[in-house]
Amino acid sequence: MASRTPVSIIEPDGTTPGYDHGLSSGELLRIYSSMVLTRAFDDVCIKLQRSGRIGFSIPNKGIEATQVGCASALSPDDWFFPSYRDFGMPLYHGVEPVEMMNNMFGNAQDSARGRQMPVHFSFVDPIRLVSISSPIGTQIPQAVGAARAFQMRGEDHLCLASFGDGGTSSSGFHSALNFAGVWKAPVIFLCQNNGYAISCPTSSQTASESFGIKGEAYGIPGVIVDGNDVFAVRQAVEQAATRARAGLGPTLIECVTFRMGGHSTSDDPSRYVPKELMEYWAGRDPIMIYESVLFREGHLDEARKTQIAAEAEARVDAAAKQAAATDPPSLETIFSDVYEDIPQHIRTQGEAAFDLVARKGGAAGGGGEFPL
Amino acid sequence: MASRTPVSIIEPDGTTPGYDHGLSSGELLRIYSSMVLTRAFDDVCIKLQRSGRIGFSIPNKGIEATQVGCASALSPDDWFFPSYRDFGMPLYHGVEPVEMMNNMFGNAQDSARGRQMPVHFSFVDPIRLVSISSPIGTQIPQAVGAARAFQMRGEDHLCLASFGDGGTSSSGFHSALNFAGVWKAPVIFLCQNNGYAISCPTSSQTASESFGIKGEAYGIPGVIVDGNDVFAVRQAVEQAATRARAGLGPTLIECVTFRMGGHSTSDDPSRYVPKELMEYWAGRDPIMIYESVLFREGHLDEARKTQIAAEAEARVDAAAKQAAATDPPSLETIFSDVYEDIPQHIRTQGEAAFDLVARKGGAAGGGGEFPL
Amino acid sequence: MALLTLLQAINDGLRNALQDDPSVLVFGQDVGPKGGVFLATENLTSEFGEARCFDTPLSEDGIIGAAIGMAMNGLKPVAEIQFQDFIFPAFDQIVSEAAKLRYRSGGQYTAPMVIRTPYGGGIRGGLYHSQSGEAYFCHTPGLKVVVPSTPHDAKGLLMASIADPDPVLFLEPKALYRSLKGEVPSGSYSVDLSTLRTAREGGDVTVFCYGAMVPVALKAADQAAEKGIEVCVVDLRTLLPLDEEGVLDAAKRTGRVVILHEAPRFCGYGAELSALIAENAIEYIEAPIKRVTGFDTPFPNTLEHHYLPDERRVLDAIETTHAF
Amino acid sequence: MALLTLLQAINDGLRNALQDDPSVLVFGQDVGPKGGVFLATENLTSEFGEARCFDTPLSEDGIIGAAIGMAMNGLKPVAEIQFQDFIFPAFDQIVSEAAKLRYRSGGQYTAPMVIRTPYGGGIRGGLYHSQSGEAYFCHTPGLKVVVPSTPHDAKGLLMASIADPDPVLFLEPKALYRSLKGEVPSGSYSVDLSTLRTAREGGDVTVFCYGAMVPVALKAADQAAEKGIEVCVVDLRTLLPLDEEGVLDAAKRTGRVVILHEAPRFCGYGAELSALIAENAIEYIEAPIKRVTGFDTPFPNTLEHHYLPDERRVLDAIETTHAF
Ligand SMILES: Cc1ncc(C[n+]2csc(CCOP(=O)(O)OP(=O)(O)O)c2C)c(N)n1
Ligand SMILES: Cc1ncc(C[n+]2csc(CCOP(=O)(O)OP(=O)(O)O)c2C)c(N)n1
Ligand SMILES: [Mg+2]
Ligand SMILES: [Mg+2]
Repeated sequence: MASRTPVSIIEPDGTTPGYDHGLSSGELLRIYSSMVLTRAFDDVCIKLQRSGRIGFSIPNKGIEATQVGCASALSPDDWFFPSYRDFGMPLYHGVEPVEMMNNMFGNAQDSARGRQMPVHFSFVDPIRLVSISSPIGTQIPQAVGAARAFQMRGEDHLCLASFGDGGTSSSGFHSALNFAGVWKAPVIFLCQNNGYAISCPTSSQTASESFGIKGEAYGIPGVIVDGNDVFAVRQAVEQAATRARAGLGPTLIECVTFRMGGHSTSDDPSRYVPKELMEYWAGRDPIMIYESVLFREGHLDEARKTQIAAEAEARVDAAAKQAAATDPPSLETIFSDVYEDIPQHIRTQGEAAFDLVARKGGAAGGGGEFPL
Repeated sequence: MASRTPVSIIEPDGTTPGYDHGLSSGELLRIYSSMVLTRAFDDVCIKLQRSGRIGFSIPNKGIEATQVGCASALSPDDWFFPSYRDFGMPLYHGVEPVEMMNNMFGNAQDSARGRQMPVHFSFVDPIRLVSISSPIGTQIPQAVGAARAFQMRGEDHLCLASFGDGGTSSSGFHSALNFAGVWKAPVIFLCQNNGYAISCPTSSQTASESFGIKGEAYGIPGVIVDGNDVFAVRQAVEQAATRARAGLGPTLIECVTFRMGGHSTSDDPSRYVPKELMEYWAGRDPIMIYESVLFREGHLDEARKTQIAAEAEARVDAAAKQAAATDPPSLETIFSDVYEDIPQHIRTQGEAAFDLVARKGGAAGGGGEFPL
Repeated sequence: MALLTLLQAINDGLRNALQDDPSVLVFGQDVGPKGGVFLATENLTSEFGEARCFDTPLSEDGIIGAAIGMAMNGLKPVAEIQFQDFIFPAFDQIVSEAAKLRYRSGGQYTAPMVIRTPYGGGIRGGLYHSQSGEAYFCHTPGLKVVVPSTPHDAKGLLMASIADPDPVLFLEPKALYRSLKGEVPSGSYSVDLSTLRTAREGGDVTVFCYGAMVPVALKAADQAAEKGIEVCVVDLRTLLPLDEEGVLDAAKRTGRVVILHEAPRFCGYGAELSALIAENAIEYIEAPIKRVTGFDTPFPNTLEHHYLPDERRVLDAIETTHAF
Repeated sequence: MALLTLLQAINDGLRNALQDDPSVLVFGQDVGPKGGVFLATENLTSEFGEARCFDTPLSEDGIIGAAIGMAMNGLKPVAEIQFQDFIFPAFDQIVSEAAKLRYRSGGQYTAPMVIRTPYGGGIRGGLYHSQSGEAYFCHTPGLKVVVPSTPHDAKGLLMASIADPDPVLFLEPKALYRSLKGEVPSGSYSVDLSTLRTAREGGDVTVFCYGAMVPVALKAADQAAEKGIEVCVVDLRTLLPLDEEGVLDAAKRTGRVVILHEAPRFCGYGAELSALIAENAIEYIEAPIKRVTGFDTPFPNTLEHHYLPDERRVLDAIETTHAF
């Protein structure tokens, strides 16, 4: 059964009693830089939205340890079925900020060709980060199916399905965990319990004593960890990955963390999040917690810290500039990729649209504010 | 947490150590007669199907204790959201066999006006037995909603949602238990684990150690009982009902039992049920188990037993005769009850149909065999 | 009468319903303290308490499943689905259960309930916050489907839907939530279901539309009028059961028909309108029955203004139809 | 060539696909040892092993969700949904996911998969074992929808669907499973998607139909011929993407059209056919475009033979259309 209190590793003084991270300085700093880069990316996106340059973003602050800790325990050959809030996963694995910015701007270079809203990334290289879908829960059983493919071919890879506390209420969560249990599929279910589903606190989501315990219903081990402790997350994911690769089946990991901002740029959390809760979690900043280790072990000092922050900011700024300067997608992109080949009826509709533009000019650029 | 071995009460010698049923002879025999009547109803339906008089039935044998034990612990003011296999519930509460037979024949007297397949009952009197739906799992959240209505009005009633082992895999199971947990709704979830979902054994359904344990995922107590022991079922349902009426919320009860026949009259279980399993459960006949108590306590003797069986058979036979002699529903029934008032477009379609019959005669009576 | 946005009119309609009838309940994701992501349920929790207006878990299946049970047992649920795009996990509950309960129980059980949900484009919501799924539901006997296009109708149709004995899917054109204001009576009133509204008279071409496409049609009609073409704009308001007689009359009067909706063309709602006319009034029709619709592709994000029918496209269709 | 039932042809098609391509998997409820409730997958588990043909938990959402993931990652899932009526819990996965994955990922991820499911009436299955839900799916860009009506086409279309790079909903007319036999080549072959078949030539009236309604149309056509009316019967075979040119040609050739399906009329698939013709070939049309369909009610049980279109109704429509 899942332990009832979240496992944490990093003590306030930066020690990690009983835990040997076994990581080189370079590896430790890669994790750190990814967390910092994630925060910078988040920051810049929120500013871009505030200044009207992009339509929407999803605050990520406070959850960097969960995302990067998890990503760092997986291999680039594993498949990620992420949530829209998982900026840290692609960034850790070397996706360039500009590729993500292209999506934030929905421009012609966006891998999704400007068809999806911002924060709906899709990558195949350097990692398989499966095109993010908006409907909550749908991608969890897909991760199980993809994992079954690895299993059938006798491959050593696994799938990560990442979702929020709210996501556990979805049908997809239920069918995914149930199928994975029966199939002993190599999949890790990462539940990011960040306290809220938009404005709904966990108490309105479920009466279960934790999210980790939900594994019991499917014969799947459940683990609960401190999601602001990058080592705790990393360790849990590593152990789950070892289990999965050994053919022992899936694991459910609950990361207890907190969304240090609105649900999205359209949301005002002060309407519903008690101030004290915000303050409590502000004192548990995952980057600060991790810094205490790095400082203590001598991998980081103030100068290097400032440098890493500045580099991150510069990379993200440059990415934003480049993405902003890139053209929007061409009209043709509306009509392609519906099927492998464009069927006649869609071709006809496209030609009529081009013809109308030629005869009467293009459509007026739309406004419209996103509410959530 | 749910106990891992099913609770049973009745010993092989008919004693019930530590359990005081507190029931009068009349009450005990009402339970018994209902079980016998249920089996007779099942028997006759299967024969009617074999002889081509009705299209379909659902074998019920072996599950009488679960259904009648449960029904006997509830009041006629509670609402039943049953499964298609729950013949024992309406029969215990005084629904006349002929009313059920009208449904088996789909005749003009059928409360569902011949619109549904056999075994899809609907009653409002003497109990609320909510019109059975074929899709598995859909009615479970409905029971929670109806229970919430009782809760809002401060009424003392509860809802029973009854479903099979297969039903636990459905989306409805997940959302229902989750909502009920959060709402502390007065609802009892009765999972009839009869070993199979059509041909799929429980091992292909879930990897969880039991069905009762699934309550953990929703903060709902789970109870596992011997479903062939009418007192064990009755006790569990009584306790759950007391909890629910006291505002303490829902309970999940797993009744471990066995389907002593095919999934339906269209199914051949010898294709997939191991013989030994069938034999094991044949030795655990719920009616026999209960008889051991009644004989021991002197409520039943051979003569009375024969008489009860004969009466049950006679009632069911008479019901079948009456139902068979009743006309099919009129053509009008196709077009009514879609909405409270018949909208113009449906009225027009109906008139055209009547007109065509007048001009060219009726449609040829259909054949068609039901496969499952 | 107050001048309200469509969103305010809906909020007002919900408030009136909650006041009038203690069995009315409002619930869904974020509809409680937050007041809904669009603020349609703003202040209802504080005014009526958590028992009457509350949040649910993130499960559309659960929301609608529970609503059906409530409706059976004497409550009047008004459930919100945050975006119509997210209604599909509840598709089974709506199509197999709510819509069929009365029929399959011979009227013993019924599910009088309302499902409110914002639909359509105009907020740069991409594939999953922009869809117009009405056709998926209008093929379902037992369901009613309503789409308002003005603040007045939004409140009146909503209150009529809440009073209706059958399940109603109430589709709210999110593009119009705040973009137009109109006079809205205070207090309770209803606008009859299944009666269309002639939004503009005109003898040359008839445009059938609903929801967010009504203002688009009206603008195109104004532009057409400048070119001497008089356009009749019909706002259907209730898509199922449809005011078929009204549709046929309006089609016959001009003999030239343009059908307008945001959803993809193929098997869209417009197909039914066209087929209805081709089956019952083809003798009156003097030009091809044109459809101006979203493309048969998913809904794009950056280029949504090209995807959504606009005056340009509607006017072009009106002119072609008129010149035929 | 063997004389097979439609059901045997499907079983044979699955067997060929499993033999040809090791990435093909067959799964669903009861498809393993039992061989499916209709026996479409009979013996496949014993022939190919449990890894290739197996049972799943009772969750359509899980079946289709997992199939999508398999398809993304190199397998070729052929999932069975036991009855089309039970597909709705998977509606979200089909409509929001399988159909949109290629588009939303710019082609980086795709879901080439087949969902097989029996549809339609004729087995006294009542509300929930008789429905024809094709219109719910045909409004979904990104999906293909196929319906065979002969054993030959059933195998060929199924094999083409399995080879197709896009997700295909393969609707099997359960009424025809065992009711007719036909020549079926052994070994692998495919019948092109999106090409209709002219099942019978005739110059007076064109009947469009598919699946289980094809034999009904052919019988009605025979009866019409006795009265001197020559009917062209078009079996659409693929409903999405539709062979629109073929439809328009067939409509133009006679100028008189009857559309036939089991599903309810309102917003049914027939509406699209009618609208397509009314938009692109109205000049050729000489009579109202008639639809013969199921009624706009749920599917009844005892009276299903009155609900389902039969020769009587089709012939009546042919005569009316011809006489107009
Ligand atoms: C099926 C579905 N219903 C509703 C929504 C609207 N919605 C978007 S995000 C969200 C909350 C998700 O909460 P959680 O799973 O906890 O993830 P978090 O945003 O906290 O990371 C909701 C309700 C949706 N996207 N999909
Ligand atoms: C959503 C759905 N999927 C599939 C079916 C077909 N089906 C009918 S009964 C059944 C098995 C149900 O098993 P279980 O829940 O264990 O109940 P039991 O029949 O054993 O009482 C299945 C798969 C259905 N009715 N509904
Ligand atoms: Mg959350
Ligand atoms: Mg069972």
